[in-house]
Amino acid sequence: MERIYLDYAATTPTHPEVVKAMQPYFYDKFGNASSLYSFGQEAKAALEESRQKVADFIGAKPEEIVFTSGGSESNNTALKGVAFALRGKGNRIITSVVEHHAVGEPGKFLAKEGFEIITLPVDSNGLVDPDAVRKALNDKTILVSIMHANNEIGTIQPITEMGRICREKGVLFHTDAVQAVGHLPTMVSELTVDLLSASGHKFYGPKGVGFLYIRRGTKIKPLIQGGDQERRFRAGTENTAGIVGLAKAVEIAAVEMEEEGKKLTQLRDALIKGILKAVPDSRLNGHPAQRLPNNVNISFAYVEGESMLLNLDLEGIAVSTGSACTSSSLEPSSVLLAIGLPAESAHGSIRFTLGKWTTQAHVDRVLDIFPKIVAKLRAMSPLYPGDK
Amino acid sequence: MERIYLDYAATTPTHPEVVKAMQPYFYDKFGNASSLYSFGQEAKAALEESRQKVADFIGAKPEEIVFTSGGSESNNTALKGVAFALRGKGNRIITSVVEHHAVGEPGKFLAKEGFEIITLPVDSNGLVDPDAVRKALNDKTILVSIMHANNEIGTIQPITEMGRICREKGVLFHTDAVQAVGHLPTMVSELTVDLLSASGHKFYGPKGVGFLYIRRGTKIKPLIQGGDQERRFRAGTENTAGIVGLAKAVEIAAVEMEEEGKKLTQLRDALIKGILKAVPDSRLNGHPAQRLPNNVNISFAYVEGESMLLNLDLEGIAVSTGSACTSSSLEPSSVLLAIGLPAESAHGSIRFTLGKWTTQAHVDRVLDIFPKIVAKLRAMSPLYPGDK
Amino acid sequence: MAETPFPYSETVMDHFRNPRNVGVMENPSGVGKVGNPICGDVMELFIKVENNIITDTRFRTFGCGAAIATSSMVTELVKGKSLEEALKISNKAVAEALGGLPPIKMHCSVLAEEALKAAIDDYRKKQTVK
Amino acid sequence: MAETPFPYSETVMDHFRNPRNVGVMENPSGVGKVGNPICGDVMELFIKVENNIITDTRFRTFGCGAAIATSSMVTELVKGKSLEEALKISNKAVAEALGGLPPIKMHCSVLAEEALKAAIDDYRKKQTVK
Ligand SMILES: Cc1ncc(COP(=O)(O)O)c(C=O)c1O
Ligand SMILES: Cc1ncc(COP(=O)(O)O)c(C=O)c1O
Repeated sequence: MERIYLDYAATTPTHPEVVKAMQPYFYDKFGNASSLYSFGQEAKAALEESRQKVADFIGAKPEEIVFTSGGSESNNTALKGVAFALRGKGNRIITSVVEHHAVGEPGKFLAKEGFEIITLPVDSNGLVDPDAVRKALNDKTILVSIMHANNEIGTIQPITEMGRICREKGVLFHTDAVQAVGHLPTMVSELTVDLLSASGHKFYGPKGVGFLYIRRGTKIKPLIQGGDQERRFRAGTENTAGIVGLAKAVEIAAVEMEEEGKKLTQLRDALIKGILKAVPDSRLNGHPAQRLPNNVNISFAYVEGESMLLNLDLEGIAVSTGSACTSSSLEPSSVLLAIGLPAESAHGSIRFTLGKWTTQAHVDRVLDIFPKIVAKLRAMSPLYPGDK
Repeated sequence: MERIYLDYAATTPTHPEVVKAMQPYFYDKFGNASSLYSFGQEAKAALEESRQKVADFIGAKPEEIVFTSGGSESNNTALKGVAFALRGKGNRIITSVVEHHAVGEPGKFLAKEGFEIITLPVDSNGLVDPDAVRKALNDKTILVSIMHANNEIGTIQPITEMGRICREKGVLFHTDAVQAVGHLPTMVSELTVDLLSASGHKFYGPKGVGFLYIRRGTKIKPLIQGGDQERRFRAGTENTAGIVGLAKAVEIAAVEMEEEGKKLTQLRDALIKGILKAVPDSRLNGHPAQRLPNNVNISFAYVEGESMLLNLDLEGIAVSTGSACTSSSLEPSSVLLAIGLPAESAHGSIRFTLGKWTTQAHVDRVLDIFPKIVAKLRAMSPLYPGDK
Repeated sequence: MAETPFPYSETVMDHFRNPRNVGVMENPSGVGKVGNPICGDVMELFIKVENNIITDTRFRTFGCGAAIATSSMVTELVKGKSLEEALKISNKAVAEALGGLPPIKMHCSVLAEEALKAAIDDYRKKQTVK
Repeated sequence: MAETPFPYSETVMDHFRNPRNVGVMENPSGVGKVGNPICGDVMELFIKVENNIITDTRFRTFGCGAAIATSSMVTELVKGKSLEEALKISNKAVAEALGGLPPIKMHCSVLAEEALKAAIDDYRKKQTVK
């Protein structure tokens, strides 16, 4: 049985070319990039070349790129870093109800440390209203953090609009672009952001490496303090192999992203249309158009997500769900609740996320198998009113 | 010209077996370890197997091991994590003047946040006096953090003795064991520590991955907050390949560490004896016996470190120095100053650190070349009084 | 493909794939319905009782893999048992019969126990009413 | 081995490897000694002046690669120059002649400039005393 992976938003395979690019930096060119002798300088050269590639990709200067261990670290650095650096200036931080936990949890921590966290709502498509951002700004506001594209429902926020409002008011603006970088254009000047988080493994780079764009002049307290690496924004011996891999992923994205986006949009729409047609009582979650090219998130009445996921897995198809049953919190997805879904529908949601190696055949197979799975589960559901 | 790497304390090459062990987790078994379907579960299995190996190696339980991005993150998590978790209980943190910056800098940050940081001195061998720890403890003390082995001068601290004092008084004890793990026995029950930091690339594992041992029941605020990974002690998609590599490094260390230590001690002593004999006005820094098996740190009067390092590099030999000239701070090594070295001697120090692939031939070559380099530089030094 | 795709035992997976006694029972002696769609699981258990013995069972479940497997298992476990014996079946017994459950799924076995108790309760209430 | 082992230009490395005019001068016209061993660099510059022209130079330096290279370069640059011309040689000119220096090493070129000035000063003082 061919396994079909449709959870690219959770993580992507590391591109074989990325893996290849990393290899010399394990044993041959293994030096510490902070060392002055030749072993160190060849690592340093690779590091700075990688920084240049990443900077070019998002229209930044190399010195504005700080390599991190991934999206969560980037987000934590942005939030806590600005909070502790600007504590004297103000204490209000504005964010949204659909942020990833790696923004939400630092927010909770900061709330305990005396910061005021304003969590903006979203509409039924998952959009934050730029006007709500404007209204929430006051002279105590030190940071606005709104994600670029949502990891669950794929909704793309009007970042540029919000960025301009913040820039105008002189308030720092961070965007968690972990789901966007490598998939959508993310030029920082266009987005008008001061801070931008990304994670390698979400776009065919290695896990355990990401970056944070920090606009020149932005005040930030480093999260990981110690040595002089990364212009003192992030201590720790540089993960040269990982960083070279990340840069390779960026290089590949620069070439393939646009075409891939078109292909995935087609496959995505075929999958959405096919499922909504074949499965009654199903509804698409997230914005119908302003959504990631690879994201399909659908709720199915009367059935629970994990049981669908599990049946798909038995057929070799990997997906994800917003059901409580797959999280340790036993709460269904807060994003789905935030767009107004009743809890039982949130429990009955499935996210298919497509990627570089997804084909029409994969979509066809899902369309063949999945309706049967739902039908089987509905037949044993006490909530199901029967075929109408 | 054969390159001779004698800076294993800065970073080690990733062991070829480690590199090999990592490969399947890039493209084939790339799943997100938090995912429930088979792609995720095979990553999860690798992760938990790795955790078990690491736990076994230091005599801990698997649930006491938290994987991080390296030594700096581990140290920051330990210090800030305990500080923010126990802020209600007290505000004194005791550490030493020879700690790595990845302890010292978080200490400075915490001092600004209202914590009282006590920095204990060391003797001329670099040892912290356990009695000084005892005396510094008061009822406001929430944490003691003393490094296991020093990265510059190799001095090994009496961790067990200090650990027992802290345990007796009910104060948490952290040790930065980044230079010790994989090189010295580091059983946590013997050391009597509550927290222990390690970094993969210091013992032939990959860069960008490390761990923090957190003794069961220890209260700590995570540094990187977000998802439910690592039992909520550390958010972020797990770097499966890196973690598997780290575990492989631990496995190799378990087998080879003891023999390697013996071999390195011999080579180390041959190098120390040879240099002290061949180069007048040179002195060994650090403890003569209680030192890392691979560490040689010697000061040479009348000459500056970088110029020695550079001359060695021209001969293909990689070493490190405590001279200001190689750091961006323009201060010489604070560790060398702490053991009472005058600044000019600190500037004239060279650290040779040996490792798995160091041979007697390497030592011989250094002993052949290095005295000539010192002589050449002394001949052009205005400080040099001439041959006596 | 990995041997065990899910953090579930083989027995759980077997009952999930091929749940026993699924469906609605015509004229049941007792019905128990527990859980809440808001929490993500609802179980409906039907029993047929003859001479104080549970002779037949059916269930319908809205819920995760563990919820379906525990429902299936409990319907198997009680068949042929007296009501008193059936009431002694604890959630742990259900979980054990399934070869164990992940900790965060133990509540599913509790639900199965509760569904059974509710069904027996329902049967007894109907008896007293008569 | 990497092409450029150090973050130094080829010219810096050349002057570091083969420093020009190293040593002590017998009966110098002027000597300048600047820097501090505590800070990690000391330069001693000797000049021979004839008819207001620097005809010969020597130096000794305790310091890093850049310190040695800048000393060497400055001794080359001033040879054959009048004192007035020599005084116009700025630290930037020394750094430029070396093909540039890393930012944290620019202070070494400052030291070289200062050593030269001190040597010329010393020469001039000796002249007035005479
Ligand atoms: C003693 C000590 N602690 C902490 C660190 C930091 O480790 P890393 O660079 O892996 O973050 C190092 C090495 O740089 C070290 O030698
Ligand atoms: C939107 C978003 N932000 C942050 C993260 C965290 O990234 P990482 O797991 O690489 O730390 C993720 C993915 O998990 C994400 O989807």
